[in-house]
Amino acid sequence: MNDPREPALRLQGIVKTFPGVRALDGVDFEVMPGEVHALLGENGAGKSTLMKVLAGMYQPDEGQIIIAGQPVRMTTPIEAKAQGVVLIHQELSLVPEMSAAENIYLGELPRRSLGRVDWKTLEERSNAILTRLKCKFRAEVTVAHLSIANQQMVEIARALTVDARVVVFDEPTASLTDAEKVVLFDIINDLKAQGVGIVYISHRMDEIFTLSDRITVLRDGAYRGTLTTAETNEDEVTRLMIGRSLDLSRNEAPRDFGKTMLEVQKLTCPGLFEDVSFSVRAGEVVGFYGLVGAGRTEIAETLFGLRVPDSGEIRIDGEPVAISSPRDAIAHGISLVPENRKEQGLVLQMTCRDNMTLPQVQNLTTGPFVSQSAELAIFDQYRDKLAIKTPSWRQSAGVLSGGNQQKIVIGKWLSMQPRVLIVDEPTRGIDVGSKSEIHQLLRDLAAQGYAVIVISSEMPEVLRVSDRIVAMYHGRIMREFTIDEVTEDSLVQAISGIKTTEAA
Amino acid sequence: MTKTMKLLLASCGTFALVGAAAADTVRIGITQNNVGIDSYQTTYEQAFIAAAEANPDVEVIVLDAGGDVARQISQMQDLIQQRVDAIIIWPTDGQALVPAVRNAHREGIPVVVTNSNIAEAGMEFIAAFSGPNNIQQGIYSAEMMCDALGGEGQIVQITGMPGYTTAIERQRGFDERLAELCPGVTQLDIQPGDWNRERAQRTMETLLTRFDQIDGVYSGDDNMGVGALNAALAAGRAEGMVFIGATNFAVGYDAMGRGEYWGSVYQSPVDDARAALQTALDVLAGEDVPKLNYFDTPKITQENMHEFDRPVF
Amino acid sequence: MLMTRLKAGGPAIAKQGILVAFIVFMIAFSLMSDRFLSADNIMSVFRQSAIIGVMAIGATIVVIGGNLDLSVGSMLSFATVLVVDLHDKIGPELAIPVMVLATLCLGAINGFLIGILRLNSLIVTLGMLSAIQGLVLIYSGGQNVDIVDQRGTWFAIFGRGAVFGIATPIIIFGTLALIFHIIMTTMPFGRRVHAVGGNPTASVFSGIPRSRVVFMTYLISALCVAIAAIILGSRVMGSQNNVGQGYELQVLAAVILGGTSLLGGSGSILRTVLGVLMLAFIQNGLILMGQPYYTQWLVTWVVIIVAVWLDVAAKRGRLFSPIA
Amino acid sequence: MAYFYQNPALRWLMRNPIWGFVLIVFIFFSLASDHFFDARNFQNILVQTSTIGLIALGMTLVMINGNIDLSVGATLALAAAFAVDVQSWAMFTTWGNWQILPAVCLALLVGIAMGAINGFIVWKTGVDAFIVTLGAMLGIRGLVFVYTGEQSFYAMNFAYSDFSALSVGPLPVLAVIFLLCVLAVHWLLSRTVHGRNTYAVGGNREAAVNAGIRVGPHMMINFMIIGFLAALSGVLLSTQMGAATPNLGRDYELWVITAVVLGGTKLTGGKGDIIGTLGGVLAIGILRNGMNLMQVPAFYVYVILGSILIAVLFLDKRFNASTDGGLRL
Repeated sequence: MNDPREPALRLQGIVKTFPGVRALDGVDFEVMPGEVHALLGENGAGKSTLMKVLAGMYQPDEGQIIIAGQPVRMTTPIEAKAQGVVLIHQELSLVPEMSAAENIYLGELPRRSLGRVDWKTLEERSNAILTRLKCKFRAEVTVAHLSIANQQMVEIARALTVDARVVVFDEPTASLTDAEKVVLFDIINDLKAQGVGIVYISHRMDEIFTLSDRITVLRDGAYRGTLTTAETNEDEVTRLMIGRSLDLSRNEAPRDFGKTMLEVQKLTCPGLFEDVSFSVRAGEVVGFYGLVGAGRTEIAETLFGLRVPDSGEIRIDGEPVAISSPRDAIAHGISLVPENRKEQGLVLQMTCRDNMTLPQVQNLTTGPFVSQSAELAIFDQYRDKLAIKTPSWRQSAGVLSGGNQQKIVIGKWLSMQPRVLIVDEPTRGIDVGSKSEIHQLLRDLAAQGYAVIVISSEMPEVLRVSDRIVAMYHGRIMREFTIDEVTEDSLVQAISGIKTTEAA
Repeated sequence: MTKTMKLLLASCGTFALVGAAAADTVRIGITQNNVGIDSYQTTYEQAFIAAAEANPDVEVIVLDAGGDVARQISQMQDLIQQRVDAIIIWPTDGQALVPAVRNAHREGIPVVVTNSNIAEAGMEFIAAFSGPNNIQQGIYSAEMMCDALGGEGQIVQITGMPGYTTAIERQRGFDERLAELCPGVTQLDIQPGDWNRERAQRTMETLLTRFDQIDGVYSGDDNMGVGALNAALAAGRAEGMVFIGATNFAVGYDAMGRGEYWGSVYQSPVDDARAALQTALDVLAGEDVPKLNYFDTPKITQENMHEFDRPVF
Repeated sequence: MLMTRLKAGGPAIAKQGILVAFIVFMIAFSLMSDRFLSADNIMSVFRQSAIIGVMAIGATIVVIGGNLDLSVGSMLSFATVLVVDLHDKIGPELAIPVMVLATLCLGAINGFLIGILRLNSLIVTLGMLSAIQGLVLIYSGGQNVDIVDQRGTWFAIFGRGAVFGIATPIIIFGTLALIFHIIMTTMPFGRRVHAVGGNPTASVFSGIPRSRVVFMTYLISALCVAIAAIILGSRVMGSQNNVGQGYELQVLAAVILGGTSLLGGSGSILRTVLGVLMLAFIQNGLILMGQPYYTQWLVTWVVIIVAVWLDVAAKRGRLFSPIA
Repeated sequence: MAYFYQNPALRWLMRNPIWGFVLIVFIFFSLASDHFFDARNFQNILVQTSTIGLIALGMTLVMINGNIDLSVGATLALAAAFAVDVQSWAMFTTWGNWQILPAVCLALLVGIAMGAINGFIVWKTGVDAFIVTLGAMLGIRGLVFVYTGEQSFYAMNFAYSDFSALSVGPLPVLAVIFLLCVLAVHWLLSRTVHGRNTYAVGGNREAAVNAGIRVGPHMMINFMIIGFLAALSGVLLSTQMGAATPNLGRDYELWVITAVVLGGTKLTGGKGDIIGTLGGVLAIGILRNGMNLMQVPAFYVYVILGSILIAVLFLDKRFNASTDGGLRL
């Protein structure tokens, strides 16, 4: 099995169609033992489908899966696991009310007679795995009480319960801190050293270039080529992925700000954020940068009337305002594009048009009826403005790609003509092509005089769109930078809680 | 714990009814079938309580099974638990209460069955039965139907809630008597009306569509009978149709007065309740009480209705 | 095998599972009974289904809003007893508004507990089912209520009257169905109910007053119950305390048959009307065929499961559930 | 307050508020009624609770699975009818008291079969269990009426109804059976692989599927367990009556769900346990028994039980404050 010339896993000519869609169109992919093979592609390029084929969740219509030289058929995840193929999901698939140990061995709890669970073995083995992962919690703890990052660790621990031939990591770092990432990379390197083949899926170029040996790119469900990491660069990969090269520059737009639109004074919400003061001017993009849980989203939610602050003042256009509901916020010209599109941004089974006009539907009326023409006018306007790709306004929002979904949400709030637009994680889970479009869009909005707040956990994004950057750590604002003075080092220090008296 | 307060308040109201038991009073527990399902049972309950209050030597515990056999068994257990002197039971089901009655019998608590009788197997465990003869009522209705139709015709029957003793007994009495007395009368269909006027009305509407000629309707009680009458009136087919019911309700009495309703069986819940209490007291007094104490439930028709008071329910 | 792959072409029929089932039943019944398709019978079924139908309109709106209302049966008992009892005490012109207000109050309690306090609707309305039944009995003392002057009162028009030869209950049912269909499909309120039922979180993030919308759905449900009670009270000219017992299940069955998803966010009042009529025709057809009445339950069992199954199958594009 | 959170008994009570409620009504009725605090009354309560209680055990499993079963009342009636009727089948007349055995076995099998039908439909069609069992609730009741022809059956053999009067030590045999089932289902849920998978399927179905748990058969087994327990409950109830009536068990599903929810099981699945369910059924049993003893009029009992259900739901929401940290949705 460890013959270095025999791939641990090979996919040949995989075809998978869904009603109306050819999701995979003859894809070839292989991973050698002891290799980290990155899989790249925009959202909708077919990565997830390919992974589900790998994990036995989908059956390919055509093509072969070859493991250690033998063609195999895997019809369930458990069969895939028996073949040594383990998938670590992007979205956590844990059972919150069960212990970490039970989650690690979910579906394969060690048994004693009469179908009893062998708790002793279960906990010994689980704790051994958690120790190997350098986790600081015990296997007996209930998963619901763990932080997101620790839950991710439980997810990873699952893969280590079997002698895996191939481990697939699907966006494993999405919710990890830098320190946790280091641990994860150590584990991946460990596995690699043991001769396990690793499939690594990520949007983050830096990670891919740090970790991988080879990179395979998919586009539109088709295989676009495999590159050796050491012999390529981000530009080439991006070009392969989106068919053109990408602008990686920092924001250098001319700065010409209007009056202060939003001013926040000593806003406090105990346990979430404290003593937060900042302001945003018309035409300005202020980036909020920090780790997950630093309190940025909570500030946005407070400004949008979804939380009640303990103390502090919010001024719009110089006037102090009381905001106790999203309706108040909307009335004062504040709009929020939330962090989680599917849960907070869209009603997935509603049409694109209906989603877009939702906040103002009661105003788009002729007599008591919703005016179809007024709705369509708005939809058409923002579909064109934001270049939303949808066959028709009747399309339900759930079937669109992530990028187009995000544009619907942005369009929804732009159509409200806000004075202050807050965008939380604008490009989370969105492919590279759409990402730069959205960045450009945010810049354009500022140029049109909107006051924009962008909350992001990605440094390149913050650097690309912001005029000013607010660095947060543990619910407090550590520092504010203008785009000219900020450096990557000082930013990292600020969000890690390291106090610096002066910009480097 | 505001709910506990509510509970306290609710129970305080009933405490007064129990009062402090003096040494020489008798305590009688009653578990009824389903108070509130129709006025008969409610009026019965009120009459029973009134009768008990009129007698200073009697203290009663009034329970309602809500139509649920299992709950009635629980209530029997609870009454035995309280060591009442006698239990009056209006069985939700004649068969299913036999063991519970037997338990009370074994504990030495005399049981009086009221309104609808217990099954044959339980007869040896009861002190007495007091109530109307439901089979006889069915027979009366059959006789009236026969009379009214002159021995020839096509009828439909609307029965009470399926599975309940009263409904079954009345139907049995009616069916058997009709067959033997008037072979010329055919029953086109039998459908349940669940003791519910609206449901009876709906069923009758469909029956009217189904059959071009309906000469008579027998309903398990007047409540349903009036529902059937409503349907026939609305369809313009009430003329010449004979409506016969049982348990004469005020609405049935009034319809009779208007000449729309032919006849029914007069059964007074007040008599029913008083008879039950009296039977229990007689049993406790050690008198020799016959096993079956039927109180009179005469036929009531348009001709003789002036001899009866308008029912209060 | 016919349906294992419901890809192109298939869904169009399967999506109308209820319609297909409806037509199949109509044909079957009309073959087995020559009366079934007579104008009289159809009118009679329409008239009979008005009460359940009016209630089902309100229930559909509650379900589209992502909740359930099991208290409608008790509430119907409450409203009918109240309006009939008050009819002779204060006259119909006062009895109707008083009853409607009182019923709306019950709806408001549901709405407050579920919309504002966000308690689980199944359990709350289950509790209300019991509590309201108690209230009715306490109010009436367990006695039936009757309208004495059944001929003279104009109250008769709602249940017994007719306009241009069409029975008033049918007109009320039809009008309400149309009005609420228009509200749900073309007015801002309808859009908001769909949004709240489809994704409550996203609705709040869109500035929709979620609590108020849910509250309103329960008020509408109570209003529909009150209207159903007027028809019922007028039709029967009296009421028992348990008159609405079990209606909640028939109403729910009709809503489900109409293809409204219990998850909320989708559903249609016109299809609910179809569900109501279907149940009524099954009941009617089986009686016309001389079947014992309980066969309708067996038939309903099969029909509900098959209709919903086809609906679900059409949405996922395959007949059998993919879960192992 | 600090003490409050440290005391393990109180902390346990915070997690199981229903037992606090049981304690309160217990004390209340002990003080308010002369007949309540009495060993015989406790026996009564246990017997009375066993009917709803047995089904509630199964309902806990089904609801932790994220499903629901509305058909239990009808299943109970069907099983009771079989248990009583089969005894009198001609082929068993020579069996003496042993004729009860095939009758009970058949009744239990019928219960399992009804559960299997529900479970199979849920599994294969993917239709929501609420809808599937709502249909079954009507349909199985129809079967009961077809089978019984609207009549009650009664057991000729008094040995059958004598069974319910037996005692094991101080406990009536029905209570013993109930308590044994409580222990068995508790053990099943907390100690066995199937039990743990029950939480997994309800807590995160997709994760369970991905982990190779065969969710369909798993749910079907739980439906069969509740079918079995409903049938057992029906058999035991019929021994108390020596008979079976076609209307038996109407509305039981509502009380069972009420008890299970009072016990802290979530309708959304993934959460709940037998200890809570036991508290839930005892709460209802004690309330009913106590209100009978105190003669609370039946009309008020409806209002009180309904209000308590809503109140407990409200308190539960208060105590187990959600984890969204003050986000006002």
